Amino acid sequence: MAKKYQELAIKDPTDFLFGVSPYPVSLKNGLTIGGGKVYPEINFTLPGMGINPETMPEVRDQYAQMIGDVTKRAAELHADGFSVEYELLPDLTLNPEWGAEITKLLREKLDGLAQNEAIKTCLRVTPNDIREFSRPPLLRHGKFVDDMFRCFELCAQAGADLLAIESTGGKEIHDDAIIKGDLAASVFALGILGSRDMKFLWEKIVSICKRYDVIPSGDSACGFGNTAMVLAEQHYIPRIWAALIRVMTVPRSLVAFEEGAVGPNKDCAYEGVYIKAITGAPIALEGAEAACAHLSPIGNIAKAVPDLWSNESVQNVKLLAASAPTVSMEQLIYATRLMNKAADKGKGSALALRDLFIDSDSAGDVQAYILRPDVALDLSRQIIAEPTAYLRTRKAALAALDCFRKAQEKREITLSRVELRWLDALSRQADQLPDSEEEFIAQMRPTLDPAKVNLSEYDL
Amino acid sequence: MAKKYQELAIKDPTDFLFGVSPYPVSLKNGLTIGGGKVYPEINFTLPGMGINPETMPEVRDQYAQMIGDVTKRAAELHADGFSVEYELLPDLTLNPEWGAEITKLLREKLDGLAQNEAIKTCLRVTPNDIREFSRPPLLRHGKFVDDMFRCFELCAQAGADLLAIESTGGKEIHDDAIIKGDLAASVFALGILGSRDMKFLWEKIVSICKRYDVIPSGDSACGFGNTAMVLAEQHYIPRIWAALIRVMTVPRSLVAFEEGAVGPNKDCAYEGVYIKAITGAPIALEGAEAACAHLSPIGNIAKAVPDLWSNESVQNVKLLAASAPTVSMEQLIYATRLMNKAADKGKGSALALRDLFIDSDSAGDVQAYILRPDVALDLSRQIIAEPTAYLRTRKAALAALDCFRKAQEKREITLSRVELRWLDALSRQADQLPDSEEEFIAQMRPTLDPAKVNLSEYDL
Amino acid sequence: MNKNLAAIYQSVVEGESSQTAKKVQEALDEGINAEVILNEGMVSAMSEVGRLFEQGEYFVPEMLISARAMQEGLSVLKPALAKAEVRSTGKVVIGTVNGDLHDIGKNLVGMMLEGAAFEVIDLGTDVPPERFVEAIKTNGAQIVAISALLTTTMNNMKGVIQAICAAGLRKNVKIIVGGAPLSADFAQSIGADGYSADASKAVALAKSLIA
Amino acid sequence: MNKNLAAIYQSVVEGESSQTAKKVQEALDEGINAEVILNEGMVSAMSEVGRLFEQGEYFVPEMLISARAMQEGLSVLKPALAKAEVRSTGKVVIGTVNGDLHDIGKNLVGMMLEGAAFEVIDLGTDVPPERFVEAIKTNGAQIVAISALLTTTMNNMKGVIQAICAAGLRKNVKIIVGGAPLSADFAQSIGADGYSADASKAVALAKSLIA
Ligand code: B12
Ligand code: B12
Ligand code: SF4
Ligand code: SF4
Ligand SMILES: [Zn+2]
Ligand SMILES: [Zn+2]
Ligand SMILES: [Zn+2]
Repeated sequence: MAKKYQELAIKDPTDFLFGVSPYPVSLKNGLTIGGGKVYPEINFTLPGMGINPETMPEVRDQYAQMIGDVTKRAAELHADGFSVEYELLPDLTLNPEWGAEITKLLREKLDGLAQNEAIKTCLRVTPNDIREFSRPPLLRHGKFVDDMFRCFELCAQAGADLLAIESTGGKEIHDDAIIKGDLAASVFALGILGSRDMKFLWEKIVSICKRYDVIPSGDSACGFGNTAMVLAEQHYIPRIWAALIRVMTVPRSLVAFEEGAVGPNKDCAYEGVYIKAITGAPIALEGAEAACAHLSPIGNIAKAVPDLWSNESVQNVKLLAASAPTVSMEQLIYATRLMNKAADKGKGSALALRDLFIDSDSAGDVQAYILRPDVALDLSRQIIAEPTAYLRTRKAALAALDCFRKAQEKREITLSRVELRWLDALSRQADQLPDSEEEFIAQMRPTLDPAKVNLSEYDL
Repeated sequence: MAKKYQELAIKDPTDFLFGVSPYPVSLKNGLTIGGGKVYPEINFTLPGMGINPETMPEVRDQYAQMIGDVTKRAAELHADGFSVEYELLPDLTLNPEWGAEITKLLREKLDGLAQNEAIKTCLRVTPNDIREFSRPPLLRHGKFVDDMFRCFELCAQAGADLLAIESTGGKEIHDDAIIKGDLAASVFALGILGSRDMKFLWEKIVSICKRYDVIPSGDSACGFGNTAMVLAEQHYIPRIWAALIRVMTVPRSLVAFEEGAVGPNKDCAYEGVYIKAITGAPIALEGAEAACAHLSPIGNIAKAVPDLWSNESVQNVKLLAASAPTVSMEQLIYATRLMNKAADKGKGSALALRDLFIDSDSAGDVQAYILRPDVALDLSRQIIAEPTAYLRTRKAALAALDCFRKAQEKREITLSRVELRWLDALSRQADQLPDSEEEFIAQMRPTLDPAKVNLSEYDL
Repeated sequence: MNKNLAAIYQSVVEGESSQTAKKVQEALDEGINAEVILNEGMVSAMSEVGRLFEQGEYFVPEMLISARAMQEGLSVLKPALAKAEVRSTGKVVIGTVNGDLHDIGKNLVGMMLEGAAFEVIDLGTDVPPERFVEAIKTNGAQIVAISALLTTTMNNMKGVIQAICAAGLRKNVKIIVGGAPLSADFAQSIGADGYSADASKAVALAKSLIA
Repeated sequence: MNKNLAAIYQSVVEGESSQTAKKVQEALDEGINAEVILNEGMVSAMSEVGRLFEQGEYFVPEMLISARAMQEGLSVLKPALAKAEVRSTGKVVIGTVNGDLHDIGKNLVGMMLEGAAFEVIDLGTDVPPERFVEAIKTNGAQIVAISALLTTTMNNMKGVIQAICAAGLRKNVKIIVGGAPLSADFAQSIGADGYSADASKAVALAKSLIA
């Protein structure tokens, strides 16, 4: 039963703050996310090694060691709660029993911790979107689809508190769109293909969650927005183009919430800032402490409004002090302690710290600028004023481009000559997007390579 | 010409703040440390590999890659200045030509950066105290002493801006003292042996610095204070004992400044907080962003008063995003940007952020408590009221123990039953320390094993 | 420089394909030698594009547009070039290792290699060892380029190299590898001939290996 | 429990050496069997100390004091024990690898092994491979424990293992390694039999290897 978001859950920038969200999420054990505190969300992954029947004992050992290390450090530093994200690796989703086995192992360790140390924890499990192992992706049937959903079910049974995914519908044409600077193709991938696939996918995920009494948390547009950010960071595409793509991912990721997701949204989904403004759901985010997983121009500003604060991911290698996951855990605890200490002193103090986070980055990069709470509120308002995913995505593009231009005029950001050239070029492309979705689809159809994308998977 | 510190350079806790010190240090290129901004200080080291004539080409490649990576990232994130600490590995001091060759390589890269990107940098070079390769250590003559000083000279010539060391005089008996909880032996190692060796050593280092127009920066009591902290972190010794040792390292490390060091003091020297209060010299410190090198209970509070902010060290391994040194660089830039943004908004804003750093950790661990600016000022005042290193060290012990007791009464910290038992036991030991240095030496003499320590190396 | 040659050069740099085709035809009509058109008009334009990219003036999208202009020009030029026999720098088989679907990095490497006049055979993602072996045989490639982005698939590169050895092709090809979790050390440990951290360096590497 | 045995037990737990010596003598005078005094009075007291340490009630300094009390008691007991022939759990040669002066971790491992009734031969720091080999030969050790704290010395452990192999002693001993920059993977890669991340686990490891 699709919800429709027509007004913002957060209206005033001074209510837009780390640790508090209008609709907090409470777990069975009483841990509340978005209810006043920011908790760490720790992620970890295997070091260089394969996953197969022979290595599975070692895979288990690795996960047991990692969860052991991070829970030990959390207890030593008196953490009062934290979340663990277990983001599966493809082989663990391709073999759902393996994925579930590791879920169970993590669950048991966290339950032990709750007993011995009275630390409340949350376990987020994120199976992979393995549907793209068939090319063009088969999104609605076939072995990969079946295994993926079975993986969700088994992991729910094995003890996940939250389920999440980073789904990739539409990505089969979006990668090229990024690389070519093709705005229309990006809008088509996000506003038409991705959004339709999200609807299909999240209906299913939400029903699985209902069946097993697990929380449907959210879906990151990582394959779109972060791919662009990483490419911009390597100077392959303009930063302004990556920023624009980020804003355009909002309507797509919102679909999960329309279908029943409630948060906390995924860490790597920077569009979460907009999702929080629109839905009021709590969100995870990541920044400086996630540099281990990707470099970014938004290390501090991402701390402005999260409810969980994550390291994205780190492989289990030994650093000089301890294992890399232990090091990440310690860093996340210090980062969140600071925020919570500010909140303890009152809202004024929290807002002052938030503003330091914002001012640290927002003028330096347009990708940081669009994460400013006031900017996100303004753009979110314009986006949800539109009725459909396509029109919202088109509006996201137009409004963001307009916003960049004004920000440059107000000298809130400084775009280089080259970036300004791109601003003009992208605006020209955006202005040509038609009002009518049908017209747009008809325009796009002939440009698509059937070897790459199968439109019937999107009811087209 | 020994200086004598008899009053505090910083008297008021509200003048005790990150980024500003009464006596800033300016480099030839104009970079000023302690003049209003906190700069990152990045450290890095080799991954698992040996150093010998065959591997030297690879060693060079490694350092070239690391300095290349971190300077690239600093430029991309628009850092406006930073310091690099090159802490030698023993083989690089044992072969001073190798140590100097790497210094030169780093210098050239930093000079290139200054030209191309107008980023001002600082190169701190820290040869090793290799005198302990002879057991008992030969501190004043012999091949190791000669090579060590030659290494200082060659590195100065090769382009160091700052010279530093983490010297170990007295450590040959202090390790045991830590492990046994033997306060008298610790006072003897720090207040008598260590301080005497520092006087000898720093006279020499300062004269080398004068000769080559390089800045003598400081000497960390890492082998004493951090060894204890790491052991406390592993539950081998009580935290209160580690905190006490930290305070007792102050008179020893102060000797470098009496002999002419001017800062910025070494990153791992947490006694630097006291050194800054007493001497007014800028200091480097490290915390959450140095978790890669050692876990600690002081990740945030260490941010209260530094002038350089360091990652301590990280080996050149690949993380998911980039090399570990690149990741550290990014993290340090975000951490310092936040502090500098607060400073830009005025002293009130900087003090508010400083207080959040303090409140984050100070109640949770007595080792954090003693880094509180007000506590450090109070204890520093009592320490320098005494005339000699021995009496200062004894006073450090008495005053710190008294301070712990009062803090517990005021409920500013919460010592466990076991820690309180230790507080009493340590106090009993401290109360027995005689007024007279000669008497104390006479008491200690028979307890010392001549196979471990050679008193004649200390003019005893 | 001849007016038409200059126009070709500029149209490639600016990515105006139709202009390129037109001017190439005019130059041919004018009687300019096909190889001169190729080298002075187009190849040198593409190196200018590379320079603009390194300088931050161009991004990948602009490079792609210039590359297309060059293609258009080439198709006009081809007949005239037929006998002159233009040699490619070398043949490269490229792919992402089995189990891994990340391909953007690999695509960029492929694109840059093409820009440097390598002939690139792209096997796509999730490529099993046999397909690499087969492609080397069919195409007589001198270089195999393998990409992996996951810590759980990077070890599969070893399998590819073993398959190449087993097929007796190891001495025919140079093997280069890349992807975020890799390092030069790792590359050496699995027996690859080279590693590079980004696409531009990959081109230099490929060139140096077959020099 | 016998009053004297109880007093011995308590004096060891509380680390009152002179009391231990005195009570051991009284127990002997009372005619209690030496092995009973050893096991019920002292060895069980040391395991209580171990438990208190694991619980956070004791730190290393307290453990050392209890260990000394046990030593004092033992010296009184020794003559009576002579014929009973108390076997040590095993012989361990321990040292920090050449080039490395860090010894605190190694010392703690040695201490804990002694606590678990291993006989420990400590070679100190900066120990060249030959000295390890020699010590194995002279002492007939079953276990060699090697420590390294530097990334530049961890590889020297391989040299020690090679020297042990070269001396034909590899099958006589189990080799365990540790130190901050190491990992289980690394230990395996250099051919060690075991790795542990801390001193308590090192004891369990040593026991399991010679069980
Ligand atoms: C974009 C991205 C995706 C996209 C991929 C889009 C695509 N078509 O490729 C999507 C969303 C689909 C995706 C999926 C997944 N991803 Co992903 N992804 C990334 C991300 C953010 C960027 C990769 C990228 O494209 N970079 C840009 C390109 C230009 O850089 P590059 O790939 O490094 O390539 C350059 C060099 O390495 C080199 N190079 C590359 N190949 C070669 C080859 C040769 C021969 C040479 C010489 C050089 C060379 O040159 C290139 C150009 O300069 C990385 C993060 C990161 N830090 O890398 C994670 C990352 C690789 N992904 C990760 C994960 C976990 C996944 C998923 C399992 C997530 C999930 N929950 O489903 C799936 C797995 C899919 C699969 N089966 O492979 C993890 C890997 C963790 C691990 N254990 O290894 C990473 C590290 C992110 C993280 N969590 O930290 N991902
Ligand atoms: C204390 C210390 C020192 C003291 C050493 C005191 C001593 N007598 O040992 C002093 C100050 C002298 C020192 C000197 C140096 N150090 Co130091 N040191 C440390 C520090 C802070 C703690 C080490 C320690 O004692 N830990 C406490 C013990 C209990 O833990 P542990 O050693 O890990 O041991 C435990 C386990 O590992 C295990 N274990 C250990 N050995 C074994 C063996 C076996 C068989 C088993 C089963 C288990 C096992 O059990 C132990 C108990 O639980 C570490 C930081 C760190 N994170 O480890 C740096 C560190 C190791 N040092 C470092 C450096 C660089 C140096 C110097 C070069 C510094 C300088 N500028 O001079 C010199 C080199 C001296 C030399 N030639 O070896 C670096 C190493 C970097 C690198 N590339 O490898 C580190 C990592 C610090 C950093 N910068 O990040 N150091
Ligand atoms: S980059 Fe991070 S967030 Fe994005 S898909 Fe990969 S793992 Fe997920
Ligand atoms: S621990 Fe850090 S600071 Fe201390 S001696 Fe070693 S390297 Fe230096
Ligand atoms: Zn993530
Ligand atoms: Zn240090
Ligand atoms: Zn350091």
